[in-house]
Amino acid sequence: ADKVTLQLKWVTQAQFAGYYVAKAKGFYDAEGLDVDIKPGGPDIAPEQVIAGGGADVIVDWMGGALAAREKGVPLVNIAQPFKKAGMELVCPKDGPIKTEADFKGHTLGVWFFGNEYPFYAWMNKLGLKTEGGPDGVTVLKQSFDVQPLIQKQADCISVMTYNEYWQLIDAGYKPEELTVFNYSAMGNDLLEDGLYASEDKLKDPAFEDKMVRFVRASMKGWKYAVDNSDEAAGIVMDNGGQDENHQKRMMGEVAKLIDNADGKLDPETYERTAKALLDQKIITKQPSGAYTTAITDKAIK
Amino acid sequence: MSSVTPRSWQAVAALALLAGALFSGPLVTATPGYGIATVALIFILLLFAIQMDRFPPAIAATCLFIGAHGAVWALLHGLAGNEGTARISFFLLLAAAWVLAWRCVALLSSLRPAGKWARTALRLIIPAIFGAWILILWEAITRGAGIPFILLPPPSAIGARIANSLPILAADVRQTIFKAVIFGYVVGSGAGFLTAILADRVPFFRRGLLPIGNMVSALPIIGVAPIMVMWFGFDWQSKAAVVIIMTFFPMLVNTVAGLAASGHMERDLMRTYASGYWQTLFKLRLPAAAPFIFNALKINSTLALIGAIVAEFFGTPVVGMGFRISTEVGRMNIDMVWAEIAVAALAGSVFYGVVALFERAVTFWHPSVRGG
Amino acid sequence: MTGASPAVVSASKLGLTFSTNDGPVQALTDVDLTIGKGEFVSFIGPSGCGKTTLLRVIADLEKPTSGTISVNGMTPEQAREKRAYGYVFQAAALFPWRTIERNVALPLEVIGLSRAEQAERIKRTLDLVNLSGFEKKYPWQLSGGMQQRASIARALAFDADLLLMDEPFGALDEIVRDHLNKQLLELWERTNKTICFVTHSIPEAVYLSTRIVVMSPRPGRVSDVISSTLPKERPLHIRETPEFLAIAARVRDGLHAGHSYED
Amino acid sequence: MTGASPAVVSASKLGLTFSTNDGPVQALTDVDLTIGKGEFVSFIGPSGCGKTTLLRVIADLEKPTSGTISVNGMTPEQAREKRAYGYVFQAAALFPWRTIERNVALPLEVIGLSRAEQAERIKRTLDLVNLSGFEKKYPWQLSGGMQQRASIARALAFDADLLLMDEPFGALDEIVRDHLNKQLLELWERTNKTICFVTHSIPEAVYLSTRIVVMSPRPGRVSDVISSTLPKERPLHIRETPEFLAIAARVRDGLHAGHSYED
Amino acid sequence: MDSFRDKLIPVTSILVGIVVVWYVFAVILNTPFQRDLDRRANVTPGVVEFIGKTLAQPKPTLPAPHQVAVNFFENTFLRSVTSSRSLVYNAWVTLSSTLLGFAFGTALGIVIAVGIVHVTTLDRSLMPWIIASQTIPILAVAPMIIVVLAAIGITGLIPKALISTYLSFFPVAVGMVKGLRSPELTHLDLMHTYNASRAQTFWKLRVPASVPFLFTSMKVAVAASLVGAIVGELPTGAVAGIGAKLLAGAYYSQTIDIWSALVAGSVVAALLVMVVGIAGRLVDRAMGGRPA
Ligand SMILES: Nc1ncnc2c1ncn2[C@@H]1O[C@H](COP(=O)(O)OP(=O)(O)OP(=O)(O)O)[C@@H](O)[C@H]1O
Ligand SMILES: Nc1ncnc2c1ncn2[C@@H]1O[C@H](COP(=O)(O)OP(=O)(O)OP(=O)(O)O)[C@@H](O)[C@H]1O
Ligand SMILES: Cc1ncc(C[n+]2csc(CCO)c2C)c(N)n1
Ligand SMILES: [Mg+2]
Ligand SMILES: [Mg+2]
Repeated sequence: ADKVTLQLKWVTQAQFAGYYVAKAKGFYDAEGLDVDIKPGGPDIAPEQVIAGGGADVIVDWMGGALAAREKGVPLVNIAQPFKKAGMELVCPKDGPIKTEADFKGHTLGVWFFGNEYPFYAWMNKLGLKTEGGPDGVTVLKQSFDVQPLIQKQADCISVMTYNEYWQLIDAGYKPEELTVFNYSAMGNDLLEDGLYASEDKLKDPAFEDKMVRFVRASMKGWKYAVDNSDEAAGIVMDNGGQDENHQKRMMGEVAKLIDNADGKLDPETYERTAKALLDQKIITKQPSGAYTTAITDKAIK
Repeated sequence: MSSVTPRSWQAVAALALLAGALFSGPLVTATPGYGIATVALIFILLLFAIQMDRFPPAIAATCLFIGAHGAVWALLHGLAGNEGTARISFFLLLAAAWVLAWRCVALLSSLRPAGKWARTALRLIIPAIFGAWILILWEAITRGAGIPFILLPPPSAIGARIANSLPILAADVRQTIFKAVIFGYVVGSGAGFLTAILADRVPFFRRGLLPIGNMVSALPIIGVAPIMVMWFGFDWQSKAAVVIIMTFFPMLVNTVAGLAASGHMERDLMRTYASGYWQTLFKLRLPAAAPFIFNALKINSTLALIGAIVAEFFGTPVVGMGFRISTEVGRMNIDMVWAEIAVAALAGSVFYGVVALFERAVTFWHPSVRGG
Repeated sequence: MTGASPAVVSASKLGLTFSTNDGPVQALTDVDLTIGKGEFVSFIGPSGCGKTTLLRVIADLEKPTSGTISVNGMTPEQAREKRAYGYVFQAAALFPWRTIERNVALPLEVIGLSRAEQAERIKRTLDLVNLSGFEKKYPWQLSGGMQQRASIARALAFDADLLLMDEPFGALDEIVRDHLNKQLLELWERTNKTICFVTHSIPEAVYLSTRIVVMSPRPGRVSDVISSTLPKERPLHIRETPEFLAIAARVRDGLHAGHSYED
Repeated sequence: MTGASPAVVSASKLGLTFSTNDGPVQALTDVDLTIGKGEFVSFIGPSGCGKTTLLRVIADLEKPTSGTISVNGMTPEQAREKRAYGYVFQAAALFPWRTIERNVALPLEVIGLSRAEQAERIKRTLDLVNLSGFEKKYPWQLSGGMQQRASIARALAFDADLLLMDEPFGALDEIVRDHLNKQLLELWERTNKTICFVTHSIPEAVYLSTRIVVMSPRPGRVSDVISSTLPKERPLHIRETPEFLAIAARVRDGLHAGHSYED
Repeated sequence: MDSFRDKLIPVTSILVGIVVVWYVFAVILNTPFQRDLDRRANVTPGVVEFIGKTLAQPKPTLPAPHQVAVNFFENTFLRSVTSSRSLVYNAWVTLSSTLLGFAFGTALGIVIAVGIVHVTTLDRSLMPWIIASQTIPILAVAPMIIVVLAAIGITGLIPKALISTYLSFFPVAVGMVKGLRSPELTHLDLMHTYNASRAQTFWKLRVPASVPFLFTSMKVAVAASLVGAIVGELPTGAVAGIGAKLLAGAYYSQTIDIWSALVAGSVVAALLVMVVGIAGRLVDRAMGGRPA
């Protein structure tokens, strides 16, 4: 079988269930692939891993991928399993922030490490300065948990619909006690989990074919996971996921982002993402060739 | 007495590398012509190198210095526009130049100049050359082999980034070093020291506190940092708390060992004066412990920096060296990451150097300082 | 024996056994000794016979394993805490991080003298041992004999009523030694101190002492105690008088008896 | 002077100045000295006059700042590299982590003797200095004099042709000292070693030496060189002969001249 | 065993003290969140009930000692040691790379110290760069190291151990430079008179003289090595080990898990430091060390 190494962007969790399912259910085998799934972590940059030759394909957010492309690692989006973004900003209702107009002078928790672009794009749109002071907002680099809200260190914090949000619920907040600013709902979302491979390698037809098979099997995995979410969560647990209940819930939420599981990139969202990145000078020129629909076209007929 | 060593091995090695380079063809795939000048330059200097033992070391070292660095400059200069296409001969020439620079450093370290200034200059020049070559090799390899920028940028790019980002770097240094590191270092080292004294003074604590002090030793930053952020907020106080925990243990262990280091006869002498605990401590045991205590201060000077930076990976205001590093990694601005690392290394070295100077002044009597 | 004066040191059936990795070492056995106030007692005996150990027991630096000992009517520990004695160690034991003058100042700092008084005592005692001019040097910059003199100066500066001196003049030449002997005698007469003095030189012992304790080794014990019949006033040339030579001969005999080789 | 035999040590206009925190110290000036093969030369002089420094220069432990010196016709460094001499330091300098026998074995290990030969030499030299039975003890379990004897044993075990001894018998009593003096003389006669010997004892210097170098301080220099007229065969009682006493008197005069206080 | 009993009472009483303080802080720190909860739930419990609740939160700011103890006990003794949830298993994973890294680190530190003490060129040129190397924040470069090593085919235990090595060689190098230079000058002179080779002076004099410095440094190094092993677990996918437990705990705010992993780490650390300490004392004893 052909070997493929997949580097995830985060630790093993239902966020990546499709790949684990495809592997566990033998979808990869069926395509003649031997896939090695490498979990990520807070300080793994999949872009570096692929640049160093440690992976054939990575799960990445578009911001990071385009930035890396401009820095000489020619990443190409070959599929986009997540159609919608899962990131949102939540604020407790008993706090000072109820609407966008209340942000001024308050502290907001933001994830960095490449996840801060949607936030800055949004603030830009609102015309709010992010250097603190009474006329702007104070930005706190948030750890990847919900403590800043519980400790009242921030007035709002970033969460993923499929993960940290539920930790708040677990911590005793009721959904009706939280104000939610969902980036997708506001139209401020940037593309999240997509599959990226190296442009150079894609020129090789054999590799391209391998990717076609990989994407096909992966999307099949996603479809299965969406349809059998409890079983999928179980598979994630078998691969080192934590907290079964939580994974089940996560799978349910992730399913909402997957949509129809065709993995096709929506060019409109792509353009919006690229523009937002340009506006924030994360990248300096309009990217070209940063995505291809060839793979998904061949994979999903 | 050059009669003992026939010729320096470096010259022989350089010659061999050069021959290898000549046989393995052009330096880069793109422009085959480039490099002849470099080869010639190295070759001439090699002749010098071989004859070198005839010259006074100072002159030979100067020749080598100019030669090796001139050659490598030519090598790097020719690389512009040809990144990633260097061939084996390029690296052989690079190695040849390196070996000559090595010889240069060896010659320089054998010099024993009479003047105070010359000695000071040498003390600075030798590590500088050594360091310069780390950077040169890094530059030549990253650019020559075309290592992806986001894996490891060449030093020239990092230098440019430092020059362009001075205000940001300054703000980060202020946040991380002048607030978290210094406070944490002083309090952490102080606490380790006082705990050691307490344990020494009260046998009950000695038996009870030391095993528990050992447990503090490995509280991993990654485990502790989130907790500290929880307790002390996301600003510098929580980073200082992490630094305190990290620096506490080396000081505790070293002070305890140092307090046992004074001689028996000296302790007996203080007993004959019916000297109290504190007098014996200050007049005998602490001075005798000074080499150990300075050991801890030196180790802590680097630990404190690592601790503060790493702690900033967890929850910070949007300024600070650790914040910048983790953020810029996400933005693929690896040059900025290395710019911060370079600043950290510089700050750490200065910090360490200051501690080492104090050590020399305070423990001038210790054989390790007196005798070399 | 100057039985009338109160006993400064009084030992009875004193014994001390060190336990070492290869068995116990009897450093002292059955030592009975009383030293009165104002006496000058020399200890003499072959190397390893327990002289240093005995001095250390008096100074509470070593605990006896049998017998009893009192110093100034107290336990050695209490006496030490009252700063009853000054001690000159067999090796100089100077602190390398202190200059000579700061080394001499050490005990004075411990007992809390004023700066001025410290300075005065430092000057006086360094003069006495002929080290003026070396105040600012560090110990390793001094010759062996100079280091030893500095340590004597340190003990004299301490100025206790009981002086325990362990071969203080071992590393000094005859002339410095004569000089210091005279100085010590003068000091003793002037201040009525009690002095316990370990030496290897028979003439020195006879010249200085009111009593000479001869010790012998394995196990360490007192083999003879010789009271001097010399007058308190002792010019150097007393060392050629028959009386002097007679005492010296007796000491030498005692010493010989303690040695294993007779040749 | 035994001018005919080849010079083992030959110094001319030798000088050494230490620079210290408070100014330079002239430890040696203008020392001219030739020591022939098989000589036994004693150095005597007031404390701090440069005896140790001179020995250290010969041993290449200190570099002279002026003048020249050769040892066995070579530079001191070359001589040291040829292991031309054994050295007894003024302080015992035993390694605290080695037992006495391992301390004596140290130089033997360095020159790479077989275990058996090491054992033989250790036994012989420890016997010589009367330390049998203490082989397995650590230095701190020994008395001061015993430590010094161990260090003498260590130098003797090394068995070089030139022996540099810095007050080796300083901490020993008269009887051990006499014993070791005799042993040393015997060894010297038997092996035709050259010996440089620092001492503070005038009789010891006269008894042992073929020549006595009297030194005086500030600046350290040679003030007198006295050749002994005593025969090579020297029983202990030679020390009462008029010839002996005459030499001793001359040494004493030289010594007095070097001292500042005449009383 | 006597010394063991000597220690037992002080250690336990200090531990009891810590536990008491810990409870007090647990109540204090958990109070604000509990009050929020109660307010939102519209209940007003009595003092005792309230304190009880602060000590029984599922994700407390500061878990109460008994919560940690229960978690620790369950994860240590009630799980099969091969389960990835067993603390014993995770501690073993961390311990193995700690020990490997510590061995490398100690060896490297000694080699560097020996080089610095013996080769002037190294003394002059290397030290500043070693210092500089230590100021590089390990968490920032660890991922790159792991990537590079993975690219050349090195994975598994070694990359983690190398990070431990990186952190642990430095204390040893610094301490050993000091220690190897600490012999008395007369002792060096003595070896000089024998024209002892550098190797002989090294083995017979410098090494024994450096022993107190070595063991002190090794205590610090073994602790640093453990920290390195834990750090190294993160960028290697955090699949197993104490670091992985910490990380997983942190992501889900499972503070009790974090604390019991911390306790496990501390226990391992204390044991390692103690083992080094005992080894040091045995060596000292074997070298005729004089009891204090
Ligand atoms: N390392 C040093 N630095 C500075 N001065 C020194 C050093 N070593 C010795 N001296 C000085 O050199 C002089 C000669 O010292 P040396 O040790 O040779 O005397 P010595 O004749 O051996 O005396 P002693 O009989 O007391 O041992 C002394 O004044 C001493 O202070
Ligand atoms: N700490 C110790 N442990 C074990 N044995 C010891 C210790 N100190 C001394 N001894 C032994 O006790 C005996 C007496 O030693 P002490 O130092 O009292 O002799 P000394 O009479 O002072 O000899 P010297 O004239 O050589 O200084 C010696 O045999 C010595 O080996
Ligand atoms: C390196 C990295 N950090 C954070 C996120 C954002 N994110 C996505 S899921 C999640 C929390 C766990 O579900 C977070 C924080 C990311 N994608 N990559
Ligand atoms: Mg003694
Ligand atoms: Mg001397």
